[in-house]
Amino acid sequence: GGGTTPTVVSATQPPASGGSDATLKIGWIGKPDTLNPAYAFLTESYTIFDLIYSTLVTEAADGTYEGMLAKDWSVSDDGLTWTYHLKDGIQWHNGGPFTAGQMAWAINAIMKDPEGWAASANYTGGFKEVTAPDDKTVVIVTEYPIANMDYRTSFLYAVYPPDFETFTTSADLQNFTNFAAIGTGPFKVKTFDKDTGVLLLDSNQAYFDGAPKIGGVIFQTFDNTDAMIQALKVGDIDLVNEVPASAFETVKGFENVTASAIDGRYFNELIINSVDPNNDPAPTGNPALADPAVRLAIAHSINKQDIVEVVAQGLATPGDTIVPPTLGGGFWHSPNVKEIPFDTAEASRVLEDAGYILGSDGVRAKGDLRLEFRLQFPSDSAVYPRIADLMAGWFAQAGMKATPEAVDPDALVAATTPAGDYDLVLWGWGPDPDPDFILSVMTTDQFVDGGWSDSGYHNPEYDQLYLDQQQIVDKAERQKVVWKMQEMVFNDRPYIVMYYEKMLQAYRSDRFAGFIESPLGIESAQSLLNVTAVK
Amino acid sequence: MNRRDYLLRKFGLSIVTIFVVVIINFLLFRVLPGDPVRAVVGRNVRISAETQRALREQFGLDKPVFPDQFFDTLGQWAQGNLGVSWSLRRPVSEVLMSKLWNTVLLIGLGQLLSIIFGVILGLLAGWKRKTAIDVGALTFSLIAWAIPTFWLGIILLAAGSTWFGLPTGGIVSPINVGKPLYTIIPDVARHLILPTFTLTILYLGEYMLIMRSSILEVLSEDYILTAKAKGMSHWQVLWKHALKNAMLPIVTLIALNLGFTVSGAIYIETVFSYDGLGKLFQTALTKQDYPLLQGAFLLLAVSVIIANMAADVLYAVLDPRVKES
Amino acid sequence: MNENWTLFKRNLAEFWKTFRKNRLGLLGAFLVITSILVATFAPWLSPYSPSDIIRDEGGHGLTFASPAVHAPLGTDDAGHDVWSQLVHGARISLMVGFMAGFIAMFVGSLFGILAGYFGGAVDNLLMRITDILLVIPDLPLMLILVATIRQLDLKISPLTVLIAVIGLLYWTSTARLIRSQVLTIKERQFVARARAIGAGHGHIIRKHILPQIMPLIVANTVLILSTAILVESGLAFLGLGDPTKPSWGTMLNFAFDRSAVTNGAWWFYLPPGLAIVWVTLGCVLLGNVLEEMLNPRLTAHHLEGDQNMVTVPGKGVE
Amino acid sequence: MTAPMLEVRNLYKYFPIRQSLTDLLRRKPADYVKAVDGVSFTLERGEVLAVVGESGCGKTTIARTLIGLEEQTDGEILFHNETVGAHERRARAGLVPLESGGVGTREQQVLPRMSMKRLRQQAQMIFQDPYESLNPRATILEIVAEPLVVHGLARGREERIARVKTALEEAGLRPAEDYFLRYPHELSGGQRQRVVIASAMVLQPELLIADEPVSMLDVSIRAEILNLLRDLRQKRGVSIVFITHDLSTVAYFADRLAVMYLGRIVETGPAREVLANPQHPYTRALISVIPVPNPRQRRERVILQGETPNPIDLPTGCRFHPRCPIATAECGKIDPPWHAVSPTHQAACLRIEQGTP
Amino acid sequence: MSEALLSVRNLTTEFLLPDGKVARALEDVSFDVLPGQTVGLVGESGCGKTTTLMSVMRLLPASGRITSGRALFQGRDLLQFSEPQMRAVRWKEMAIVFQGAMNALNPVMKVGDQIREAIELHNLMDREAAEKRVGELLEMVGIQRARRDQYPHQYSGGMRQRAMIAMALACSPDLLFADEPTTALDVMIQAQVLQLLKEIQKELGLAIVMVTHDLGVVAEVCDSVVVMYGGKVAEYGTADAIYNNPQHPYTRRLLASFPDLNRPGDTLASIPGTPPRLTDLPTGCRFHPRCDVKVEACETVSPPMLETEPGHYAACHLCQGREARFS
Ligand SMILES: Nc1ncnc2c1ncn2[C@@H]1O[C@H](COP(=O)(O)OP(=O)(O)OP(=O)(O)O)[C@@H](O)[C@H]1O
Ligand SMILES: Nc1ncnc2c1ncn2[C@@H]1O[C@H](COP(=O)(O)OP(=O)(O)OP(=O)(O)O)[C@@H](O)[C@H]1O
Ligand SMILES: [Mg+2]
Ligand SMILES: [Mg+2]
Repeated sequence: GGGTTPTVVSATQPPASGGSDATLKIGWIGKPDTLNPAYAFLTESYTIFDLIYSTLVTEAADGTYEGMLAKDWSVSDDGLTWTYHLKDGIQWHNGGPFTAGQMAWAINAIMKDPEGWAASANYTGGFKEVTAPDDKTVVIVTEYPIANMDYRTSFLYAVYPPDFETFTTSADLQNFTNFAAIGTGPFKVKTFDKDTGVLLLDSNQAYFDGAPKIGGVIFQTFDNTDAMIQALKVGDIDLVNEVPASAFETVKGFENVTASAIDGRYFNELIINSVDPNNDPAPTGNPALADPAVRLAIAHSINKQDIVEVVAQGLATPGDTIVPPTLGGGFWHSPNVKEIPFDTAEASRVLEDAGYILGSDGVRAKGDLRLEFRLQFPSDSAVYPRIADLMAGWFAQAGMKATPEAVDPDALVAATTPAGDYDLVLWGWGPDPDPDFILSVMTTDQFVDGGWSDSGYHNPEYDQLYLDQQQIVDKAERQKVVWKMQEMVFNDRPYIVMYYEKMLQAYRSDRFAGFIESPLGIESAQSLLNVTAVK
Repeated sequence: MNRRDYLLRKFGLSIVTIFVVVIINFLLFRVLPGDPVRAVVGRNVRISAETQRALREQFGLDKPVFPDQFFDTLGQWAQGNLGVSWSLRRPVSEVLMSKLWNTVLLIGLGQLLSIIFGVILGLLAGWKRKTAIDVGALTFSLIAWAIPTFWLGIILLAAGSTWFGLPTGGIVSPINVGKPLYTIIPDVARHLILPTFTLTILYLGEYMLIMRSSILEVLSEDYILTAKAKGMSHWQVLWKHALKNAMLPIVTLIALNLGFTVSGAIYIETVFSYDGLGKLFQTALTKQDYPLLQGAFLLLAVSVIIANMAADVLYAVLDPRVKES
Repeated sequence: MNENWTLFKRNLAEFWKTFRKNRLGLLGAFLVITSILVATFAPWLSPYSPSDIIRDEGGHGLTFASPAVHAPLGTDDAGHDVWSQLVHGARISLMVGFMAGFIAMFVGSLFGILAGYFGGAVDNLLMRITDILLVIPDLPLMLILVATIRQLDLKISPLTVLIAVIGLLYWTSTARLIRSQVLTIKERQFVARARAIGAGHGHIIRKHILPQIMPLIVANTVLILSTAILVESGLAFLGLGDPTKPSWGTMLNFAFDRSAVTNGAWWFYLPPGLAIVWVTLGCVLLGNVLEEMLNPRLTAHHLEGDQNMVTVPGKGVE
Repeated sequence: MTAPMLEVRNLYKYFPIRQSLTDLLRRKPADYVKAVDGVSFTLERGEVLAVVGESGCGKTTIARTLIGLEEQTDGEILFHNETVGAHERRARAGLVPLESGGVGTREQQVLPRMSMKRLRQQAQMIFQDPYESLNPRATILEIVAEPLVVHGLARGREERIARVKTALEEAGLRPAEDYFLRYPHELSGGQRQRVVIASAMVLQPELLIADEPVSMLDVSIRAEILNLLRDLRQKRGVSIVFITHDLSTVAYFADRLAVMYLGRIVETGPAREVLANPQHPYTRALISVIPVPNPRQRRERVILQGETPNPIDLPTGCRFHPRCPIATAECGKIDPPWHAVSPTHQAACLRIEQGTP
Repeated sequence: MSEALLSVRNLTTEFLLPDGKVARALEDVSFDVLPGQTVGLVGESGCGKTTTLMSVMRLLPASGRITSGRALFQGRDLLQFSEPQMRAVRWKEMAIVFQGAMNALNPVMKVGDQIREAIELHNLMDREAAEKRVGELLEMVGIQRARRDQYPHQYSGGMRQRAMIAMALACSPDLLFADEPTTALDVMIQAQVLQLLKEIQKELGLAIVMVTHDLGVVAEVCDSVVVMYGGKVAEYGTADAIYNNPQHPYTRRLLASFPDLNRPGDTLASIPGTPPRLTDLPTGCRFHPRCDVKVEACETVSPPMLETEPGHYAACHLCQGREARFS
């Protein structure tokens, strides 16, 4: 442990005031089920939180962290005490002054009732004490050094204490929808219609970092992407935060519409059954999959580029490790892995060398081990069947037989964890900005009922590294460990990451300008604070 | 068997049917080995195993299916409490009610139009058998029957939005949400055009076909000849003697159709993103939101059963012959 | 036996004689037969395998290529040849439709015959079951059933689940129809005569009931087939098909999900629908004609023909 | 004295009426249609017994019960002194209260029993409607051979065809081969009724039960069929129970006559005698309304007003009294016993006993 | 015969069969109906009795065509009428009781309303008077007034038949067609209905054309008789002449095949063979294939209608008489 003390100074300058009344209309699929950060699970809710609430620290467009409520912050040398100094002039949406005590109260509330604050409780794990020595200072004391403190504090929202003080039971708190949320963010809730999902946000003219230059934002829920895109085309809405890949080309062709494709965090992987044969219940995957040669051959038999081009319509990048390059602006992604080239001849050779002989039916076998696999995927996606089709074709060239099979997602969860009743599965992840979560997915601990591990990857060394990286406050040190872990997964291949999806968004360039294209999305607070109406 | 007996029996059957639906409704969702909580959660990084356990408890899934869950659920249903939707986090009954009227509006309008035009066309086609009207109407209804609902919807959607600039989905333009009534009504009407048209076309053919064969049958009856022999003109015969007799089978069909219309609504509402029960059902299914799904199914089934019951009553009132043999 | 063969030939010839005259029936038969042929010879009719990806010279997948770019029907969102998918989809759609239809027909006929012939308690039980099934909204029930069975993970293929569910839910109308028919046949004198001779139930059902309702069953089966195909396409459209074995409904599901409408890719969403209409219309036409042949409504009704009735010379124009 | 070929003793056939739910809940006793209510008669070998009466009086029911299509509620049917009937299910009938006071139970039979199957080889039925009693999808060969097949009687195809041929030719369809492969709809009504008769005769039965065999036929064809039946009886000595509502044919055909009213026989005797000297007022009315095909012989007719009472609530006393032109108060109270007009001719009417019919 | 109420002359009616053939159901049918008289139409099933009535009423099914002839009703030719003219005549001047009248009542309409409808249709009287008349009519046919509000299914078969008769009399027509009014009925009910018709005729003085194949019924009620065979009139004369002095072999055989209680014991004479198929009519006399006294001419020459004695006509080569000439 130990090392330098990083201090980040807020880089944002207070912008010149003087916005317009123009309201930005955003169309999306889905809608927030709650505006209560204690118990919100849908990403839509978090998109709104980003706009209405503030946190001590926030992720910047480049993946680094910058102060939001905090003007600056520092950590003690033992890595256990974090001190945040707040900015001046912060007000609640209702005009009341915001104090450090309220921030401390909000964090303490989570620590006291982790069940009620189920959605945030993860972020306060290891917190010992949170205090406000004065109106402008928040101090967080932790039990052990916490490596990803910035990430964590970027999810600890400054909620308005009077709204949250009254709950006596966790269930009451959970059922509170808070649709008239009060925060300190750049936008404030005007109305929310539960049935139609239409959410009206007004600009917060008193926002401490300078008011937005637009009058407000409306979120409109669509049930169907066609309708949404049509609405964008005719100008009923100004922004679509998720354009389906299949329509992206068309949208790009629209007049007065700018479509952006930015590298995102979502990736799709091929899961190879790596469950410990001694596991209880015993896995039923094809035992040949445990053979590194077979895994290598599989890796050689996946044409990631082709998948990207055909299935993802070019709107993705071929992937390698489980930490996408967008995390931390590329900071966490290991540059050290060497891509396995698509080469079915090579795959054949690898298998041949390992003793798998081509049978008359075109399937290789070594003794009882036939290279014949189930290739399952969740049935609710239109992408996986196509990948599976392609893959089965390539596998066949290498003498392996994969039978695509669509399975209900629910059943697929049951089949993978902890039953281990599968061979190959196609699935995807949308990791958090910090690598911690996605690394946890590969730990042995997670291969339990309700856990996140589906590959059944079990590697004591990896597990140890995972625990280590959690406490390395020094970013550079932690980076080394995180890289190492990615490389282990890449080489052992419980997952073969196929591609990283791009975030596809579009907006009316004839109406608004100034969007910041970043993995945070053009509808993020940073971006919207920068947006101006086009006259 | 007199009329009262007939109705009593139908009523009894309705009760039994509702009971069967309730049982199916309950059982179907409990035979699943999978973890519904996991299904709701999906691959959501924010929900720890801890939280999942809490959820399971909250949904009552930690108790044995029988008798605890069964009687708990039954008791709640009996009180009109359909539980809380997992995905929407709102009471199921509230969600259902908010969508019910949309569907009633769509189906009601579609059925009304198709009944009116279907009956008129069927009457004309039957009366003027083998003429151009008849052949045209017949061809139309056969084709309408053969077209998959959702495909017709897709085509009308594509055509309507490209050529007529009609909205591609929803029930009201999002911009108009919360606006005064005079802005909303024309907007809603515009949104209704395509789905209603689809629904009308689909059922028009069926009503026409039934009305046609019904009127053909009636017009072949001896009492029609009697009426004609009395010196009545064709219109008089049709109006006074044929129509009522021919309408009798339609009444039953309308009620039965309600069930199928609800089915059709699932397709149509899906295609047109129309915010009604059908769409809700479909979403609940994909999200595996069991309380919502159960509630929706119960509502759909019970309303169809009640509609059927109503048709039976109506039939008994209309037809003096109702006397089960 | 020789006589039987003669009779069969004669009956067939008679059937053909009446059938031949019916143009709509011929059209129906043509539609159905062509689709069966297409399904049978799918591999020979399609230039590609449905999972082949069509690529340009640079090896890039041609997605949403219009028929002008890639004949004959363009490509879908993943660069598959739509025509090949359509032709292979015929196999799945027809297979599911036909199997489900036959199950429905079998169950329906069995229920109908048993209920109608034996009456009493058997009838009561079977018909109450039918009544109940009849009012439960079918599509929601099917959706729930299919979804649930799928989740049970019983290791049966999704198509089998689909077939079973459709087949086991769509027999009610057949059962009622057959039952009412059996009820009238049972009361006819030749059945009483057979009983008076001393024939047993088996003999009566086989020799007297079945031959009477067989044509009805056939006509009804053809109609049920069309329903089954429609229902299959609907379920597949709602995402309950087997994406690894795409039927026409699955194709439409893909088309709709992957914004074919937005992309203006009419060649992706029009043909599968037309194919469905092709088959179902064929079945409906055929079924209607068979039904008509069963109970011909030769006599016109009483309001017809007034104008032409009197052709006596010298009759003034009205 | 040898036993008569067929003897019917006190035959009852009640059809239960489906009760309404409300009645069922109130435990109202079940109602019955008393279709046959205590009928007895005998039939000798080679004899023709005509049963006449208005519609609904129970004629068909008797026929159906005789042939085992219905199970009697009470009473015995003896064929060559052996009882017949579906004994196995008799217990169920034990609950039916009979009009005559008793309940429909049967004591253990002491007489030997005859199986239904054997009876059906020896007794055959001819139905009213020749258009309806032939399976439209079976060929004539199949139809006529069916009894042989059902009873497994003909050995081999050759024999079967031979027997069918004989039967068809006997019924006047010559040459029989022409008809083998025809369907019923290719025959005229008269020919069809001949086929029916042929299929009834193919087993060479001793008893024919003919339920209005000619009423559906045109007058000109009617005569052919009646003549055919008469020939069969003379040549083969079959006995015939001839059911009709047309008294005028009776005179040609029947040896004896039984007149039925509301489930009972009210008068029986040699056909000629009864027609010439009817005793029961109902028989008289019936005879008087027979249209005579000669305008010079228009007669005084006794036209009974109203319609036959329904056989559920039978009138008390003599069941004919509400419509009887000569009824007295007594008739409403006393169920008339049999009165012997001659040794072979009986009638059930109080007024005959009083000497003023 | 100018005083005739209805004179049918050379009526020819054809049916277009579905297979394109033409069935000539009536050919050259002529007869008269005098006011207050009952005419019987007899013949085997399918000989064209119903078709005759329907042709006169112009109520043939769509495939029917009246191709020639006249139907003079009170001197006016019905066949020259327009459809609206015809409608005015129907029921008001001539009414019909259909074959199988059981089903001729609308099942969902009260019986009384159906009768009243006929009266109101022809604007004969106001509602109240019409209502009164309905009661009278029902009583006349022996149905209690109170039952006017019942539906047909609540009536017995005989009652329905009588209600039909009441309905036919509603507008006091001059001519009543009764198409086998008793065939479906029981002997006793049949007698009741026949008695009723006779009484009504006596009372109201209307003419009746009665179709039946029961020779007994005809003898019972008819003044004159038309015997039809295969769509043609075989013999036509007074009832007495037909029964006691039949000229046509067909009439004779028909009479002989009818059982007569007064002549028991004889074997019944039957007419072998079947009636001619209309699409496949024999040449010459239509009866010749079944005739036992036929001569050569019968097979080739269609016999003309001969007047064997005044008012008695027969179409047979074996008959003597002058050729009939209907005015
Ligand atoms: N299966 C049955 N169930 C109930 N009632 C019946 C049944 N069969 C006959 N009846 C009734 O029994 C009575 C006698 O009927 P049956 O058929 O024996 O009369 P019938 O003398 O043959 O009359 P018809 O001359 O009309 O043929 C009738 O009232 C009839 O309604
Ligand atoms: N709509 C029709 N189409 C074709 N042929 C018909 C039609 N109606 C009647 N016929 C034929 O015309 C002939 C005369 O029929 P009609 O009904 O007048 O006979 P009918 O003497 O009344 O016989 P029945 O005594 O059976 O009532 C029959 O041969 C019949 O087959
Ligand atoms: Mg009978
Ligand atoms: Mg007739």
